[in-house]
Amino acid sequence: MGMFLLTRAFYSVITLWLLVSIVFGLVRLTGDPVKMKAEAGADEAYMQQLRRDWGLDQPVYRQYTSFLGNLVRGDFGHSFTKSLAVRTIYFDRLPNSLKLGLAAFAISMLLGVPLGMLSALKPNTWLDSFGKMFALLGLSMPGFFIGLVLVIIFGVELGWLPVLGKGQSAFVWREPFTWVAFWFQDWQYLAMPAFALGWYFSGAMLRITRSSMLEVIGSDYIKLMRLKGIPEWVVMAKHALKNSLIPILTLAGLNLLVMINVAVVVEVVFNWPGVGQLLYDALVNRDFPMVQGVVLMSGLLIVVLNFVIDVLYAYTDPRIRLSR
Amino acid sequence: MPPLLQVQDLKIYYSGFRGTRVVKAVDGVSFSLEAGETLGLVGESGSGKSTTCHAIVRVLPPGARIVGGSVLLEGEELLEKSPREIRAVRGRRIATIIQDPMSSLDPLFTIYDQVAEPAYYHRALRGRRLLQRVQELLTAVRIPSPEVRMREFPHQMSGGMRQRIVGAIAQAGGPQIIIADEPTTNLDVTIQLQYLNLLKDLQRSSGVALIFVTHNLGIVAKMCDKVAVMYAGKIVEQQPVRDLFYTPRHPYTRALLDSMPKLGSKEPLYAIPGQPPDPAALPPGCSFHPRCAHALERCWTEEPCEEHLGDGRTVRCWLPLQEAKHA
Amino acid sequence: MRRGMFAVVAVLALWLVLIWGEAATPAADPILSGPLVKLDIKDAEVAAVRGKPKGTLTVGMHVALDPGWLDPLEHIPAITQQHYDYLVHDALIKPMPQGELTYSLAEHAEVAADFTKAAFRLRPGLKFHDGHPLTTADVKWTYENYKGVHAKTFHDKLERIEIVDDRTIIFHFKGPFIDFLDLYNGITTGIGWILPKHYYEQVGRDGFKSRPIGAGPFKFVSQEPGVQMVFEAWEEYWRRPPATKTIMVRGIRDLAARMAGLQTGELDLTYGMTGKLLSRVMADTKLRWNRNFTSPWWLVFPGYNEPDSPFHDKRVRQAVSLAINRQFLARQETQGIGIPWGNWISTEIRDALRGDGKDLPVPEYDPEKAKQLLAQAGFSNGLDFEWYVPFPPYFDMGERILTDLRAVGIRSKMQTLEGPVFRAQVAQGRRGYPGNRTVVQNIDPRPGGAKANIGVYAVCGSPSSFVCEPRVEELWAKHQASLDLAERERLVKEIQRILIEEYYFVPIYVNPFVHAVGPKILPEGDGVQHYWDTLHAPYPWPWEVWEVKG
Amino acid sequence: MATVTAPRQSPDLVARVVRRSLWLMRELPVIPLLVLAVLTFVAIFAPVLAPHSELDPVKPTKEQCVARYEMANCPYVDNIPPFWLQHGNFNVPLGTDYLGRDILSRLMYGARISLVVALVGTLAAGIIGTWLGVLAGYLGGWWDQIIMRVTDAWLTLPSLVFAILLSSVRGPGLWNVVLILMLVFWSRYARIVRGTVLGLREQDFVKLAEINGVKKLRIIWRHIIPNVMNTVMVVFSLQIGVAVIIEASLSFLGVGVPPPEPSWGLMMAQERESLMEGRWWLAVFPGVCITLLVLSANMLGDWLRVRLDPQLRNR
Repeated sequence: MGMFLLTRAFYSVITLWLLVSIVFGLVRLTGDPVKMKAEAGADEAYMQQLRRDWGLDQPVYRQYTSFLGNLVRGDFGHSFTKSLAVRTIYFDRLPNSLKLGLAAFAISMLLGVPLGMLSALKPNTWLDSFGKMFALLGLSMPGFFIGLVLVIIFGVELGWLPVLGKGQSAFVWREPFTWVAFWFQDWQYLAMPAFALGWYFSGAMLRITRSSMLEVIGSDYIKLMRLKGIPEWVVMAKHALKNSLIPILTLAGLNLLVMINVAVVVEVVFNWPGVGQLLYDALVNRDFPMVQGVVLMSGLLIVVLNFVIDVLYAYTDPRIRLSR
Repeated sequence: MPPLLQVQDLKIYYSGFRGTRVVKAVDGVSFSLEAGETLGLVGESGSGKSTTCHAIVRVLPPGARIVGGSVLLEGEELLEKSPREIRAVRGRRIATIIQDPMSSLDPLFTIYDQVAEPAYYHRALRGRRLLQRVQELLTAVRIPSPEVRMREFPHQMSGGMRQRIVGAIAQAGGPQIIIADEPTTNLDVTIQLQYLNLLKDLQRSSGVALIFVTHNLGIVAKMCDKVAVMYAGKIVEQQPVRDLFYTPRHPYTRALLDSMPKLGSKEPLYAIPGQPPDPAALPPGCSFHPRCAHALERCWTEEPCEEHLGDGRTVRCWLPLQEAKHA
Repeated sequence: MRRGMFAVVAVLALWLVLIWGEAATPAADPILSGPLVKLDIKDAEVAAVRGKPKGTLTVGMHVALDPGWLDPLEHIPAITQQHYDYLVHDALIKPMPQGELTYSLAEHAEVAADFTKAAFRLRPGLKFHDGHPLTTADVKWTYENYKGVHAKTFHDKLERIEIVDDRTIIFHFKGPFIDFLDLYNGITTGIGWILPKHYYEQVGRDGFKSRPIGAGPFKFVSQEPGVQMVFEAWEEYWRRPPATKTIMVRGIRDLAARMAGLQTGELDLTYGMTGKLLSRVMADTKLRWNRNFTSPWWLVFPGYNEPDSPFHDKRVRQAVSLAINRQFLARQETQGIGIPWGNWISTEIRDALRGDGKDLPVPEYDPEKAKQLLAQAGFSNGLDFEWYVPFPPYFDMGERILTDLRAVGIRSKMQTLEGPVFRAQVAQGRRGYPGNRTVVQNIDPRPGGAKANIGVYAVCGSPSSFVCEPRVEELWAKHQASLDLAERERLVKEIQRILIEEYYFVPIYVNPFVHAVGPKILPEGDGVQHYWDTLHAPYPWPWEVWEVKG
Repeated sequence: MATVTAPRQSPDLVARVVRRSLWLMRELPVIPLLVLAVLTFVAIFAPVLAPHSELDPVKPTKEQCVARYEMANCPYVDNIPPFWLQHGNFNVPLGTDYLGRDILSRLMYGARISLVVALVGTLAAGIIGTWLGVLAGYLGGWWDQIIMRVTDAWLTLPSLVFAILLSSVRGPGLWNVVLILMLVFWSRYARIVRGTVLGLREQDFVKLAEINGVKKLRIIWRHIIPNVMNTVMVVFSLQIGVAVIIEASLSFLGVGVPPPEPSWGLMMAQERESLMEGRWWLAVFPGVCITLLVLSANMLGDWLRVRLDPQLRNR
């Protein structure tokens, strides 16, 4: 197993390095970021000074190496438009995204997994058709469309739910008393964006649950379990679930990360001040250090998660755990 | 006293999603089984053998429905039992061994877990006694050093060992009947033999009845007391094993016997002409007529009835072979 | 009755004394020797009665909030930053409702007649939010450490800074610095806003941006970068204690969301309400709204002077102007309150020509003539240009104009850019737009007189030059050389006339930057409009006068 | 017991054709195919079918002008509701937008944009990704390592984020969106195709060709490519829906197809504010179009997957 993990770790590092390089290259392709800071009447001297401040007067390879060096030290640079360290802004926004992401994740799991299991247990019934349609619709409707429809119905027509941002509660790192309260306040703001985001992912969860459950249920050992006369719920809860859990959890983990880090469209539609909106703002404002920072953080988390999944996989599956 | 197991006119149909396509997988199957007896169920793949077996304990794939008939276990109707009651039959009174030893054990649980389950649920054994029972069972199926091996996982076992463990699982609930669904198909020949001997020994010591599903007539000859031959969802012939081999009455049985390789013979093997029928599109009349050397005009249009020849022998043919001597 | 009379007389007397006292103070001792420029700087109104601040004002900004706005040392040229300058910081002199130049931290200012020296005397007893005294050392430090827009001009022209005492400071310049007060005047640049030297040096750039302090009427409380900032009244502010206890600024770019916030009472004040929802603002009886004319919209043709540009031909530029149905456009986009206008510089600006027919005619709408002109210019089948680039976020207006242009056969597609990107491209002038088949729609309420707009957009030497014409250059050179204010005015007006008559700039209508306030804002009724009295200001500063229901 | 079934006669041709087509109907996903066919038809023949121009306002009558603006002459009348609502009329069945343009015509031309972008983008991605996947899987070794590591890094970025990032490099424009889709999606093909090729490489017919000294390129062309086509088809059909959504999202966010082109996503973005005014249809119609298109593509994709490659799970 050691060898297996070592290879995976090595691959993860290579993947990260490639990701960093791709993002760095793409961002350099967009031209001189200093020009984005200038406005009508700004003189060349001012821009030269900015260029020096941000180290953009260096040759590209020097910029690249110092960029890598800074990343290793956890320094993502300074935002152009928000003037603070990218890291600071990212972590200020992260709790908002976590709140939305976790709520949407809960919705996607609570809807997707049980419905998927039911569909798998009763294939080709009306329940299965309903599940299929629910999943397909979720996967086929763009997030902003679901969002707008929700806003029309619950925000404008019925006036039940606010459509404006995340409410007053905020998570402030400097003030520990907000650390707990934040999660329990302003749920009315959370409801629509969480559902709009959750539906798409519950569709994906439903499908993967259904297909991996079907695969397991169709297997000989589940058949034998039944022939042994073990209560059905034991068969399902103990054997079928444990065996189909790996693909479900893998997808769930990835979904969670995507929901937290890059729920761009839904956060924009609902003015949710999370990481996704931060990324969108940064992109349309050509705030490239910020873009780099957010994209790399999400990439980093995904690579780390993939690695963790490999490790967990190795541990849960005795076939890998007990090999060398 | 009623026989241990009596299956009467059992019919199982598969239907497509909207009930559009009906496949008659099992169509009017009847047989009976006494305690300690071994019944062989023979036929090509797709002839409905496995479906029949699974229908007895009502474990059917989605889409399959039992549309008629009855299954009596010591006079009790199994088809009318509630799901809860039928579960108490499975493993406890009728155990099943299925085809593939490589995939019929859950890879994520230890051997102990899986062998213990039937004893836990059906015999209510707990703690030390459960442990003891599992050790006994594993010893009985000749697993070396069971106390060590039962802590291991399926992938650490050889194929033969896994199949013996499946046998142990079948024994664990102390059943009256064991249905063995082609238990040796995927094993090497030598291991096959060992395994069959083991099963025979177990049967002798516990007096359990066996339903032995196979397409290998050699195994039938060795293991069974009587044989039912299935073709396209129907039992076309049923006889005690000796009679079947010497006086087959149905042309299909005859053809099967002819296609067995014989020791020392240099003649080319006989092959049954044509393809096994597509269960979704069975020919009208006798299902076997397109491949039958003796087919009559009648065989094309009318289906033969089951003809009882006494002593539990039956045949389904318009023109049963008369005392045809088997070479 | 008699008692009432007596009271009136007493109040009158008190008022006279106050006036006398106010008038008496500016006649202070001169700082500089020698002849001085006659300055028109208004006096500050210091409140006699000190009330208690109460209530919360929630402001919905139409742009994402930038913590950098809290640091005037790195001032960008966007007027949005002044929103925060006026909250947290204070300047020696700054635009106020009384006039474009008004005394704030300084009580007296002088500029030598040869424009080589400027001197200020601070008010006595000034403090920062943390209680640390504000002295001329802070003024000097702010000047020397300023890095924002125009920093080079300030540093190049400076010879030395002389601190006479804690309250008196003299700037010595290497040569005449005619624009000094225009630029130092707490607007356009950040150098006039005085920062606490001791605190800034202690916490550094990032520390200051995340927790700034200053000498302004409101103390910074907290911020979520890009999302919201919270400020609290500083009762010791020298002019008066702010009337509002808490000001919360939230960044909400989406117009519909700002509208919803106003209607539910989550927001009390929003800007930029023109467009699809204006009629809804007007229809809502709970809301009060008003236009706040900033500046005219104008179109410009980067690269028009290159011979292969379709806009090289004056007739094509004229056809563009003729194709725009300004009346209908203003009706659709602003419910008819935008005023079709014939000049591209706002009439509030010094030396600007009026575009309502007095100085320059209102441009006419004549699509038939536009088609004829196009045909004469060789585009009888119409013409396609590459991009139409509207000022963000006025994309609907851009598409309306594009549709008008299509009707006469001038076709294109629209490039929607976010604020900073758009402004950055404009800043590069003609070089910001590759090719010469682009039309840019811009607006620039730039204080500092009409010369400021011309100097930025219409002369060859500017980094943001869109127009480069020998005739204009000649007049501009004369203007720059002249020290005679009347001649300068005449030259500036002549340049404006050329720019419009040659269709280098195509003006559209004066933008009514509509704001709306909710029911919480005092006083009731239309009295709220006095908050917008400051000249050239799209935003309603000073903030300390804002009153809300508690 | 055995009943006599119908006699075996040769059934007449008509009945057979009917039966056969009924069987096909059961098997084919009829509704999705129908929707796709209609949308494709509309997209191709939009200039003929559309009642009005998609870019120019509908010329109003004098009465309309007077009723709406109290003017005798106006260039257009905005925000006419659909025909079933008050003030609606059949000249503009689904009403007009804020610029007086016919919504039905814009939706029709919008189908063009969505389909062209999605099809061309996915196809180009498919060609590149398939080749890279085949090279990685068949040649193995360093080729495999390099291609797959790049693919992994590529797949780390969620597709929408990557698309937005690329769009800020390329700027808006229809063909830029196509390019972006190509650049984003090739990696998905590469990963899956490589897996299939690894299996194929071990198969006898490939081994046989290798033993007989057939050139590698020829093996790839004759044996590998035809055998991965099923997989590619399935991925292709499933990616189309995603591509449509990405295009709509980019346009919605203002970094995709530029105005005044009638992209569905853009139409929704432009009419967000109209929701507040109660004109829900302006944003809902394009949304329904997107959903219908993606839903049909996904259903077709599911059907293909079951048909062609049951092993391929949710990708």
